[in-house]
This record gives sequence, C-alpha cells and structure tokens, in this order.
Amino acid sequence: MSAILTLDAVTVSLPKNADRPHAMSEVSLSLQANEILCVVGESGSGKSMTANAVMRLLPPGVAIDGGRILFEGRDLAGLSEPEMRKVRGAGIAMIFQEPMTALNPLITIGDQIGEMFQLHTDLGKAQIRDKVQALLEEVRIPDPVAAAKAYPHELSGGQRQRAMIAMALALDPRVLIADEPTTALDVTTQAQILELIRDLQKRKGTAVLFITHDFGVVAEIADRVAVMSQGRVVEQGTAEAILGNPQHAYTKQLIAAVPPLKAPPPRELASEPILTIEHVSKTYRTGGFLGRGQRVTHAVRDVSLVLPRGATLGIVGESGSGKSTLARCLVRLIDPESGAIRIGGTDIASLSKSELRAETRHIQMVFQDPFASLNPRRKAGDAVAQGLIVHGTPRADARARARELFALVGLDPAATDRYPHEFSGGQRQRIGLARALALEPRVLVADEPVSALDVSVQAQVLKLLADLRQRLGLSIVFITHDLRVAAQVCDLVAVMKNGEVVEAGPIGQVFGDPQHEYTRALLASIPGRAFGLRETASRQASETP
Amino acid sequence: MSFLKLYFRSPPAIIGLVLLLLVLAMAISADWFYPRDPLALAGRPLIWPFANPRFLLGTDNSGRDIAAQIFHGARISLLIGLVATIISVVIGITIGAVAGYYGDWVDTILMRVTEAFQTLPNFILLLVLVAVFGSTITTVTVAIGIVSWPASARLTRAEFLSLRNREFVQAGRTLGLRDVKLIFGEILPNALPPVIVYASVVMAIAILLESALAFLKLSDPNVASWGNLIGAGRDVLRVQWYVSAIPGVAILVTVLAVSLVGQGLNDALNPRLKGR
Amino acid sequence: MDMTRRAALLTSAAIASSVAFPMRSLFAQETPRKGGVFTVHYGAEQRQLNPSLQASTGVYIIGGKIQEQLVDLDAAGNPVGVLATSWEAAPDGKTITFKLRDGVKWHDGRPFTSADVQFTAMEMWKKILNYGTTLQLFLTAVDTPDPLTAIFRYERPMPLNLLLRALPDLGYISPRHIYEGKGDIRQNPANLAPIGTGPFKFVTYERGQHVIADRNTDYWRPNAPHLDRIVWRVVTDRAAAAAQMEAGQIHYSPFSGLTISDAARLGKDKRFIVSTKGNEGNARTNTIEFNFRRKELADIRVRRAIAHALDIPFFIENFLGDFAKRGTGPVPSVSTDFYPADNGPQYPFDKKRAAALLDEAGFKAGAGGTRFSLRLLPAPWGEDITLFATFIQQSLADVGIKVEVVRTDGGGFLKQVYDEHAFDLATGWHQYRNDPAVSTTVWYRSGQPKGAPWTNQWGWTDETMDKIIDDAATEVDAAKRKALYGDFVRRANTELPIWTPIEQIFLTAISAKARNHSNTPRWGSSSWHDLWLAE
Amino acid sequence: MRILTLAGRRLAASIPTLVLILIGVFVLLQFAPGDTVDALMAQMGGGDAETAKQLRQYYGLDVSAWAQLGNYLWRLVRLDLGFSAIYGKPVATVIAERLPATILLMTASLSLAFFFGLVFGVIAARGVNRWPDTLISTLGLVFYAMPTFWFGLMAIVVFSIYLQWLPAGGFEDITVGLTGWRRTLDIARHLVLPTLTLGLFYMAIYLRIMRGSMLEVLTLDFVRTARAKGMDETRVVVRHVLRNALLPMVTLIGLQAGTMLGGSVVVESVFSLPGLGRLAYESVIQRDLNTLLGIVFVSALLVITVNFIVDLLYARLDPRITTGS
Repeated sequence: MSAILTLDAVTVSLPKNADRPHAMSEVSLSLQANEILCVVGESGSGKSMTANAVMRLLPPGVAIDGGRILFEGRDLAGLSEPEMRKVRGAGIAMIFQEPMTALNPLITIGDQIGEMFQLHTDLGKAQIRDKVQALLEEVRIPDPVAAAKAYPHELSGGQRQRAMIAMALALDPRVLIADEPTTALDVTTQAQILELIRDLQKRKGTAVLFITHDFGVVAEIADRVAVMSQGRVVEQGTAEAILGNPQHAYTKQLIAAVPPLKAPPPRELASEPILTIEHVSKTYRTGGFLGRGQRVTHAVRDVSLVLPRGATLGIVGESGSGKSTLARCLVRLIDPESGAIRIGGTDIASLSKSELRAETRHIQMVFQDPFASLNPRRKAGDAVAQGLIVHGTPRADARARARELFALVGLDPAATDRYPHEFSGGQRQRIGLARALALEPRVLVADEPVSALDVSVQAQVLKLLADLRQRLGLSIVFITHDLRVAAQVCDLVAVMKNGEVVEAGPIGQVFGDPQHEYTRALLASIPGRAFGLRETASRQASETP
Repeated sequence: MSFLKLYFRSPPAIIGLVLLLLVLAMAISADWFYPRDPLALAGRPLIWPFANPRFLLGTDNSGRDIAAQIFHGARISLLIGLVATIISVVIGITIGAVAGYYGDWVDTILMRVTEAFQTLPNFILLLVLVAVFGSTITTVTVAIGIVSWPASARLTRAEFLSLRNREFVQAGRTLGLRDVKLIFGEILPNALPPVIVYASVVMAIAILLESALAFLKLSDPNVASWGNLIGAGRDVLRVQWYVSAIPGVAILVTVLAVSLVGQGLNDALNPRLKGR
Repeated sequence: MDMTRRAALLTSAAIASSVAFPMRSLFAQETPRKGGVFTVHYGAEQRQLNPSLQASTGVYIIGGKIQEQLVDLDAAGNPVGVLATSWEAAPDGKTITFKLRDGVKWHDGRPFTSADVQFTAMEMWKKILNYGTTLQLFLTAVDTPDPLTAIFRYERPMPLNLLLRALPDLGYISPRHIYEGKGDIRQNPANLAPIGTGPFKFVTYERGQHVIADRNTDYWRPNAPHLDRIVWRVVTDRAAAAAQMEAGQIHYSPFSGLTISDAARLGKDKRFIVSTKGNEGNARTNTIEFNFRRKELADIRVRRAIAHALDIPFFIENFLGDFAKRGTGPVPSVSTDFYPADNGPQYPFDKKRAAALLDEAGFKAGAGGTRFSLRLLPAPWGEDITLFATFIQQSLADVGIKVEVVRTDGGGFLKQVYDEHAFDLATGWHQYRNDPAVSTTVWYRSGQPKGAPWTNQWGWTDETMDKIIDDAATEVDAAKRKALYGDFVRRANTELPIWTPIEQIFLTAISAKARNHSNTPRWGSSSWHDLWLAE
Repeated sequence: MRILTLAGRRLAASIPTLVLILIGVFVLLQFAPGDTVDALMAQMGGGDAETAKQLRQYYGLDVSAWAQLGNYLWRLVRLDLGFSAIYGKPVATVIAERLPATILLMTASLSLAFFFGLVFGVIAARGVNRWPDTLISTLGLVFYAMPTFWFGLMAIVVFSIYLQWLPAGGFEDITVGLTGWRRTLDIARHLVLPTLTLGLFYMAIYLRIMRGSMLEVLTLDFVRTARAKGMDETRVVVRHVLRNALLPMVTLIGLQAGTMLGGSVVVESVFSLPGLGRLAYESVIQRDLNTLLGIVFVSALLVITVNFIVDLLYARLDPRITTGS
C-alpha cells in the first residue's frame, strides 16, 4: 500500500540559544493508509515537533530547513500559507493533549465543531447543525443535543476529548495526528478514548500518527512504532517486533524502565502499626448564601487504614477520588472534620496549631510537581536545611546535614549552593526527598512523587526510594494513579473511589484477584496489560532482595 | 538567559533607562550647576529662553531662573515620586499580603477598605487631605502615597492568592514554619517582582498628581518642584507659554522614562510574552 | 472743573494712557444702538446675588444691574440720586431725610415706596449686610411719613458725606413684600433670583454655567436700557477666560479677572480696551500685617527694617506692570476727599539701613546668615498677592530673615490669621470703600472681636490711634473730619502695625465695541442702564 | 439569572464600603482649618463676629462634630443629602444640575479611551516588535506621561484661539439659545477638547492592557487548535482571540470609573465645565461638607453602578461565570 504521508530526512533547526542545534535531524517516517503509527519517546525527543512540522505550526524562530514532507503527492514543506491552510483540517487533522485548554472557553462546542464546515465547505447553517449532531453521536458523547449547546467548562475531560475528535474527523481527513491525546486523562477514560480512536480509525480507514511517551498505550493501540530520541528516529518497525525484541539499546532501556504490572513476591511485614487512620472524613462546602444553595462535596468519607512499621501502603484511585486530600490530612495541611490519625500513640488530628508544629517532624511529605515544590528564590541546600533550623539545629550543622542528605539521595553535595532552576525534574524530586528526610520522620507521605517524570527518570527515583526504604527502615504512604508504579513499590494497597476505600489488602492479592468491580475495571483499563505481565520474569532476576 | 541581557534586548527599555539616568544626573548635579537657592530672585521676570545668556531657559513670573528650578526640581519631583511610591507600595503589600494569605473574613474586610479607597475618586481624597493637613512637601507626598495604595494591594493579593497553595509553601508548612516566616520568607520574595514593576506605574502617577495639585496652587510654595513651576506658569500661559511648557516637558520625559523602564522590567520578567 | 474731577481723571489717565487705546472722546454724539447681548466673565460664584445682604464686587457685578440703591456716584465721583431724588441732614447730624423717586415699580409690578427703604435699612443693612452692620450701628429707626419720604434717625451724629459715600456700596434696596414675614431672610429664594427696580430683570441662574438677565421693559429711566440681555458666564480658570474673550465668547472681564500678562497682552489688541478707568471707587492696597505676639515684630525697628528691605518700585515695575503704583498709607491717592498732603514717614528701599536696624534691635546673623525665621501667610485670592509673597521671601532672605510661605485656602486663611492668630506675617488686600470709616479704620481700631476678618487682630493697641478713629467717625464737619484722617494716616505710618506699600485699582478688560462703559468710579458695580454695543 | 444574584451580592457588599467612605471623609474634614462660614466670609470680603455666630447656627455648625455626623447619617438614611452652604439649595438639586456634564464627559472619554485603546492594542499586538507596535506603544506612553491640564491648555491655545475651530470652554453656548438637535450638536462641539484631554490618558492605559492581553491569549492552546483547523490569522484573531482578550479590559472599566471622576476635577476647571469634579474642588475650598459628602455619595453610586454594569457585561462575555465553573 502506498504511503499517505512520508517524512523524508526532515530537519528542523532550533533558535541559537536552545540546548541543542536541531529539534529534528533527518527524520524519515512513512504512514500507510488505515494504520496507526505510534511515535514514542521521552520529553524533548522531538516527537511533538514532528507533529507540528507536518502541520507547519512551528513556534516562531523554529523552521523546517531540510527534507520533504510528502502528502498526496505534494511537499508540504514548500507549500504557500494559503495552500497549507486548505490542507489543515481537511487533509490532515490534529488533536491535542490538554482537553481543558484546547477548546475556546467562550464558544459552544457545537459552534467550534461547526466552524470546520464553515471554513472548508459552503454548507448552510441547518446542514452544519445536523452534521455536528451526527459527529457527536459518532464519538458516542452522552446527550449530544445538550453537548452541542454546552460550553467547554461544562463537560468532563473525556467528553471534551471526544468533542475534539469529532471536530478533527468532521471532514473525513486522510490523516489524523494525535499528540498525546490521553496523557491528561484518568486511566478509565483513557481506555475509552483509545478504544474510540481505534474504532473510528478502522471504520474510516484514516491513517493515524499517534504521539505518546507511554509504552502501555503503544502496546494497546500501535500497528507500527517509531522510537525517537534527541530528534532522531532510533528504531522503526511493527509493534510486535519493537516490543517483542527491541534492537536499539535506547529502546531496550526505555522498555525495561516501564514497571511491570505483576507485583514482586510479598515481603514479610512487621505486625505493630506505625500509623493508624481511624474514620477520617473531610467535606468541602462552597458558595451558597447563608446556608441556601451550598454545594457540598465529600472529599474523604470515613476512611480507616493501618500502615505497619517499615511497610509501604499504596493509595490508588482516579482524580477526584480523594487520595490527595487524605494525604494532606495526614500531614495536617488540611484539617479533617472527624476521625483520628495516630503516629506512635499521639493523635495528630486533634493537636492545636502550636502543638502540631512540634509533632509534624514525625511525618513528612514529598510533592508531585518538581517545578513547584521548591522555592525558586531559595538555594537547594537551604530548602533542605530549613526544617532542621526551625526545629533548633544551629545553622552550620543544618547545612552540613543537608550536604549529607544530598549524598544520600544521590546528588553532588556541592550542589547545595545552586538554585532550583539549575536542576532537572528528577534531581528536584531527589531534593524534595532530602528535605522530607531531613527531620528523620517516622512516616513519609509521597503524593504522586514520580507521575510528572519521564519513565526512565521515574525508574531511577523509584529505585532510590526502594533503596532508602531498605536502609532507613522507612514506612511510606504512596499515593499514585499509576497502577504499574503501585505494583512495583507498595506492599499493601487501598483503592479509593469518590472519597471511600472500596478495597484494601496486600498488593499481590488485590491486583491478582480483585474483589470489588471498580478495582477490576481499573485494572482492565490499564493500556497494554498483557505487555506488562509478560515482562515480570526477566525483571525479578536482576533485582537484589 | 540572564535578566539583564533580557532587559537590554528591547530598545524602548534602553531609551527609558538613558532618560532616567539623564534626569538622575540633573538631580545630582543641581547643586554644582546652580549653587544659589533656585527660588531666589535671579533677575527680571519673564525673560524668554536663550534671550539672556545668564538664563539659558529664561526666568519665570517671579524672576526665578527656570533652568535652576528644572535641575533642583528634578530632585524634588523624583523624591516625591519615589517616597510616595514607597509609601503606597508598602501599605499595598502589607494589606495585600494579609488579605491574600489569610483569606475569608480578614480578606473581606480588607477588600472592603480597598474598594472604599478605589470607589472614592482619588484626586478628591487628595484635595481633602491637602486641605486638611496643609500643603507642605511632606503632607503632599504622604497624601499621594495614601491615595494610590489600593492598586498595589490588589496586585499583591492576587499574587498571594495564587502562591499561597503552591507546593513549596505547603512544604514549608509541613516543616513547621510559622505564618510570618511563610509570608515574608517564602511567598513575598516570589510575589515582589510584579509589584516592583507596577511601582513604576505608581511613581508615574505620583509625579502627575503632584503637578496637578500644583496646577491648582495646592502644593508647597517653598520648594522648587516642577509642579510649582507649571502652577506659576499657568497665569502667564498665553504669552510666556514656555514657563509651563519647559517643566511640562521635564515631567513628560521623567514619567516616560519611568514607564519605559517599568515596561522593560516587566517584559524581562516574563520573557515568554516579549520574546514570542 | 473742581479739584476732585481733575485729580480723578489725572490719576487714571496717567495710569491707563501708556497702555490703553486712547479714549474716543466723541461718545455722546453716536446714537446708542438698541439690542444685543452683553456677555460678562463671572470668575467666582457667590452664594447669593442680593447686594443689600452682601457687600462684595462678586455680588454687585450681577445684583447691581437688577437692584438699585438710594444713591450712586456720577462720572466725577460725587453722589447722585437713584431711588432717592434729594436728601438733607439736620444740623445735629442725627436725622437725615431722603425724598424718594416717584413712579418706580419693582420687576413684579408692585410700586417702590419708603416702606421698602425702612424694611431694608432696619432688617438687612443693620442686621446682615457686612460693613452695613458697623455703618448703621447707631441707626435707631427709619420713619416713613409718606410713601416717598424716608427719615433716618441716629443715636449718635452720622456725617452726611460719610453716609453718601457709603450708600453707593451699602445702600441697595430690596422689595419688602418679597422678604417680610417669609421666614429667615437668608433662606429666601429671591436671594438667588433677585427682584429689583433696576434696568435688567433676572431670568435664570444655571449653577456653574451662567446667569441671564433681560431688559426691564418698564424701567423708570426713559428709553433705557439699550441692551436686550446680559449673560454672566462662569469661568473659574483665568487663562480660559482670556481665551474665551479672544474667541469672542466674552465681552467684558471685570475687577482684574484676567492674569496680569493676559491683561497686558489684550491691552495691545485693538479689539479690546484694558484700563483702570471706571474702577476708582474700588481702590485697594497690598498689605503686610505684623503679628505683635512675635517679640521680633513687636519691635518697631524690626518692622521698619522689613519695610526698608523691600524694593517696591522694582517689584511694581517688573511684576505688576503698569496698573499699580507706590502706596503711601492706608488711604489710597484715588480718595480725593481724604488723601492727606503729608502722609507721614515713608520707607524707601535701603538694604543697609534695614540690616543696621536689625543689628540695632539685637538680632545678629546666626548660622548661615539667618537672624530669625518667620511664617508668612499670603491670602489665596490674588495673583499679585502670591507674587508679592514670593518677593517678600526673596528680599528678606537677603537681610537674613528666613521666610516660610504657608499656602492656605480661603477658609483656612481667615481662620489662621483672624481667629487663631497663627501667623507671623500675612499679606493680602485692604479694600478702600470711598471713606476710611467704612472698611479702613477697623484695621487699626483695637478691641475688635476675635475671628472678625479684616480687622485689627495684630495684637496691637494704641490709645492715640483709637481716639483719632473714634473722633473722626462722629465728626460732622467735613474739613475737620478730613484733618482727623490725615492724623490717622500719619499715625499709621509711624507706628506701622500694617505696611501698605502698594496701591492698585481693579482692572477692566472690555470689548472695543462697548459704548458708555467705565463712565463712573464704580462702573463694574453700577446698573449699566446706558451701556450699549456698537456693530 | 445567576448574574443578578452575583451582581446583587456585590451591590450589597458595597453598602458598607459606602458608609465607610462617608464617615471617613466626614471625620477627615473636621480637622480642616476653618469652616464654611470662614470660607463664606472670605468670599464676602467682610462680616462681623455677630453675623458669623448666626451663620454658624444657621448651618448647624455649633453642635459637636459627632452630633453633626449623627444628623448627617440619619438624614442620609432618608436619602436627604442635606443643604448646600455654597448654593443655599438642597445638595440633591445642586448635584442634579451638575451631573449631566460629568456623566457626558465621563462616558465620552471612557468610550473614546476604550474603543481606540482596543483598536490600537490589537494593531500593536498583531505587529509585535515591528514598527506599528513600537510607534503605538511610544505614542501611548507619551499621552500617558503628559499632564492632562497641560494638554488641555495647549489644546485650547491651538484649536480654539489659533484655529478657531472649537469653543474655548463652557458646556454650551447660551447666548444663542439653541434647542433640540442643534443644541446637542453645540454641546458636542464644546465637549470635543475636554473628552480628548481626559480620554487620551486612559486610552494609553487601555492600549497597554489590550496589547498585553492579546499577546497572552495568542499563546493559549485553543488558538493553536484554531490554526490547526485551517483558519487564517485574521479569522483566528476575530473569532477566538479578541473575545478572550476583552475580559481584562472590561474589568479595568470598573476599576477606573473612580479615578476618572478624580481626573475630571482638573479638566473641568481648565474647560470651565459645570461638572461634579469642579463642584467637589469648590466644596473642599468652601468647606461645604454637605455638598462634598453628597458628591462622594453620588460618585460612589456612579462607580458602583458602573461596576454592576461591568459585572453584567463580563458575565455575558464569559459563560463560565453564569453557569458556574
């Protein structure tokens, strides 16, 4: 079958002050009709740049300065702007990653989709309205009539992505480019969207160029795969070939870094608990005027859990399940209305502000966003030493301790004088960890510590965490939405939905033989399940107990 | 890219800085060029510029050397602008910080007070303050400061509202930092840049307010400020228009310089906007 | 021509000629053109327009065209009957009888009678009218034997020429039937919509914009007035007023309403006449008031030193232009009746003498050459006052006296100077109203109530001065009275509680198309019954 | 409907603000040297102590300050703004006479500033860093930096004296007594220069805000989506960017209503317009507390109504407000 879209040695240069000369160097890809080609790579690999290059939507200062992009016999790289505009939307359509911001907040969904027809066809208003209705039904959006009149903020993330897909497929484009369409979605919604894309691609025979960093998604949906790194295509081939036995060292390393779904054999746990959570609940009351018309959301509903000493309790669930709120209740960033949180006998939920200040050293937290968790205007070393100084350690000793902690988390001790913006994402998470460990807490609460990191960096941080747990006998409460990561890290797991714990127990048991149907649905919607399970055998051998 | 390199990329910012340095130079060199008291009787009143070599820019309707008043006036007007800005920014930051950080009823009360100041036309409040406390240079400067703090309060509060729940602040809280330490140690350093940039706008408005007060003959007559010269020039505007025109240009240049520098700072701070 | 007329013409001609367009002497021959709208620059809005309640140029400029007084001044400055046709005083000076004009009607058609005169004199002049209250202090009753006769009875003798000199300003009559029994006179709506007997009838007053009065069709003077309508336009900014005159939107700006430089400029423009002619009745002197509560100023040598330190001719010539002259004492030279031949000690500019006097008084120059410092409060309503304050500051600095100028607004000035006495030096205007007893001697007479503006609040009492003032106030013989006021001037200049170095007359700027303008000493305030506009 | 509750709540919240202002100004003016009687006597050029005492009684100044405040607030509750010392008329009528001039001036200047600020802001944003941007931005800054009264007086010298195109001042030409359409035209001619003088300063502010807001919105994701749909740049700006960029501009109107009345004090005195601005200045000088508080009350109402309208306008523009985010 002839290729619909071919990239022939495409090179894209970056402005001179960027970190490397070329965003893409000699990238050659071909996309056949009725096929899904997954382009996979870590952030900064140039995969998104490839998509933008095809659409000629490059940011200012960045330009195609080599190679050809052939589509329907024409070289898109050389097309004039008006010509290119005819191709965009009609010939090649595109959907994006952030459903929240990809739609204009002030215009209804129906109008934004209708605009595609106004641009490229001369259909009348009524005809456009019918076409929009048909499209919304095709992407299986609930209550399409209401959805057409709704504004973007009235729809959920998944519904908005469906609207984006409807908009892209409005004029039956020959090629659909999807730039990480499901990364920002919950795993259950992600599964539905992937399934929708798969189904539409089959029925319409469109060629899909799917950009992602998640090998699970690749395993789930890809026909052919291209792996990119530093702007180059390091390996190309069918999905089975690339996932089955990767040739290029970089591909092997990437696949190895994906945590398998199968949990390692359970460790024996200490019996006496270090942290007990008894009937904790938290509700938010917003808006309303003197009690009338208030909107009440039960973030955490009567949760009771126990964390044995030295163990790691995982709390998993989708966004809005209350897992973050619970985590913040543990460190009293949020004050729960009822229930007790006992660490070594003292219930920190009932402490006053001043009493709490002494007790918080026993429970510390590591945060999710590496770029927001460190004060940009404070040296990295000071951030770590700050906790100690507050609790009375003299400044010099605190600084020395900070240097030791830097070494402990695998950072160069001399880096304590540098500012946060001089570190990578992974390094910043290590600093966050050092800060948490500075006060030698009995319990470490980690709220999605690795979700914002690339998969290779993720693997290193998880390895560090496992190593520290071993050496310091840490007890950890680990919050994540990524079940693979949970499977690798946690001894026990609690699945939360709408503020309640629906199931809890040893991870092998919960993941192997899930009782609650929500847990089953969660596990079922993990993309590339089979791929995850097959890999456990090789992983075990290399890990030293 | 370092902040300075970013700042000097835009030509208007450079022009602004040059003009500002020029005005500063005038202020500093005033005593050297014109040692005599600028308000002293220098010669016959209302001499045209360049008509008499002794008075390059001529004399005003009180026989005072205009050039001397422009040089000494630079010092006064910059001083008024600066001190008034500091007063208004300090008040603004404190109220904005407390309102933004603590929120709920504290925020509501402080916001009601800010709204009260903003609903009341600021120039009329200025008139009342000057009428009540007299027209000395200190009361005029303090009055301008008091009248123009609401805008910086709103800005600081917005910054604090967004930074208050940022993760590094929550981390600080878990480490056991007290509120005061969190406000001034953690949040304020990050909230300051936009407020400092806005200070250039406040300074520009302060200088304009002083000149408007002087126009209505309400500012301190014992001080050689540009505003006073414009006020004096108002009576002879139709014939000797230069008496008001020269200080008018001086104010124009200074406010332009301050605004350009402010804009340069702003663009350098969030390069994404400027560099696009 | 007797002395007074020639003196009046001489002084004003001397002042005006160098600037103004030479007066066309053939006024009378041109036949007056009927009709036209005359627009007037109205600088400061007053709180009410009835001249029998408030004596100030701001009220006369409007009220003086709508209401009329018993007696006005003719071209030569002598009293001439308006609502009164004749008058005669009893030898003991305690009763003065006025014969009233017959056939005069108020604008609402009611006849003008002596009852109106009685009510206005007793209820308004005696109780409310500023300066009227002191003038009529000893008025006991006004008898009205018949509708056309009003007999004024005084407890103590009232010199006829003092009363006749005062009535043009303080003699306006209001309609009794409008005010009597209608509650508080001050609240009466007629104060803002005056009803009078004058040549123009009030039409409307749009606050902040304009006042309009139309021709009074059945006015008692035959075929008068000539104009159809007068419009007073409210323009507070003087530069804007000059601009509107040049743009033809305003014909006449009274009482030095324009800035000095604009007046000089319009003077050179043939479309306008700028002169002091017609304002001889409103002379004023720039004053410097000393606060005797400061020990330095209580010393006569310091006061004289301050006088010597000011180069008045230089200030007049360079700052005030041609419309001011050197003052010689509290009575201005324009007042032909009372201006004494010998004015007593004068204080020419002499810096060395001033320094010597200060040393003699024991105030040596301290650090930085400053002997002592003073707070100077200038009155806030005159461009010349602000300039003079700055000039005082500059000149006294040369003799080692550091002066801080304190700027206040109207209310603040009166309160701090005349009530709280919170000043060292003050400078402003002293208005001379044709007779020293009206508003001049009160600046020197001791025992004035605290808070009364423009009275002796300087903390200075002098028995000799008080005796001279009291005697002159009740002296019936005109010649003796003039001599007494001569002593008053000489005493004032020797003791120097107040220094009056500059004498000025109000300035008029008027379109050259106007005819019969500035033809009496207080024309700005007069009724304009003969004013008309040529094409 | 929700907008009304939202805006209504804001209106209710502004009542305490209003009372706060009134009491604040009242207490402040008690400290001013001299009172309205001194100012009256200054204007009258004379008056003895006896008349002063009577006048003080007449204006109700002989009672303690707190009693005066009590009377004032009690009357205010009954919407009686009291009696103006300067004009001897109820404050309400005095303000009603001067309100049209101020409202006309403010609406004209505000619309001039908003409209041209918007247009120039868009042009500057579209041609960012090229000559249209630098030219417009610098010109904007020059108008921003120029003292308004100075511009006003210079404009009079050029346009009404030298070129004789426009009247030098005043609200309308009453000597001629126009009516109906020709009168409105005449008032319009009188308002051209004052509107330019007051409006240009605010136009510079709107210009900068619009430019910044346009640049900000152009970087958002949905603009990239629009381009990916094959839209040309002008349509992207008109259909998608403009409306989003307008939001900060609309909020600015609310904030600026207050300062604009302040600015009109100077403009009204230069162009001798009978507006609230100059009345406020005169009532401060004349120590006429009732009129000043009346003006503060009315201008506060003016600002609150403008904010109310701005809320409605904002809700219409941004559906996230009405349907609840």
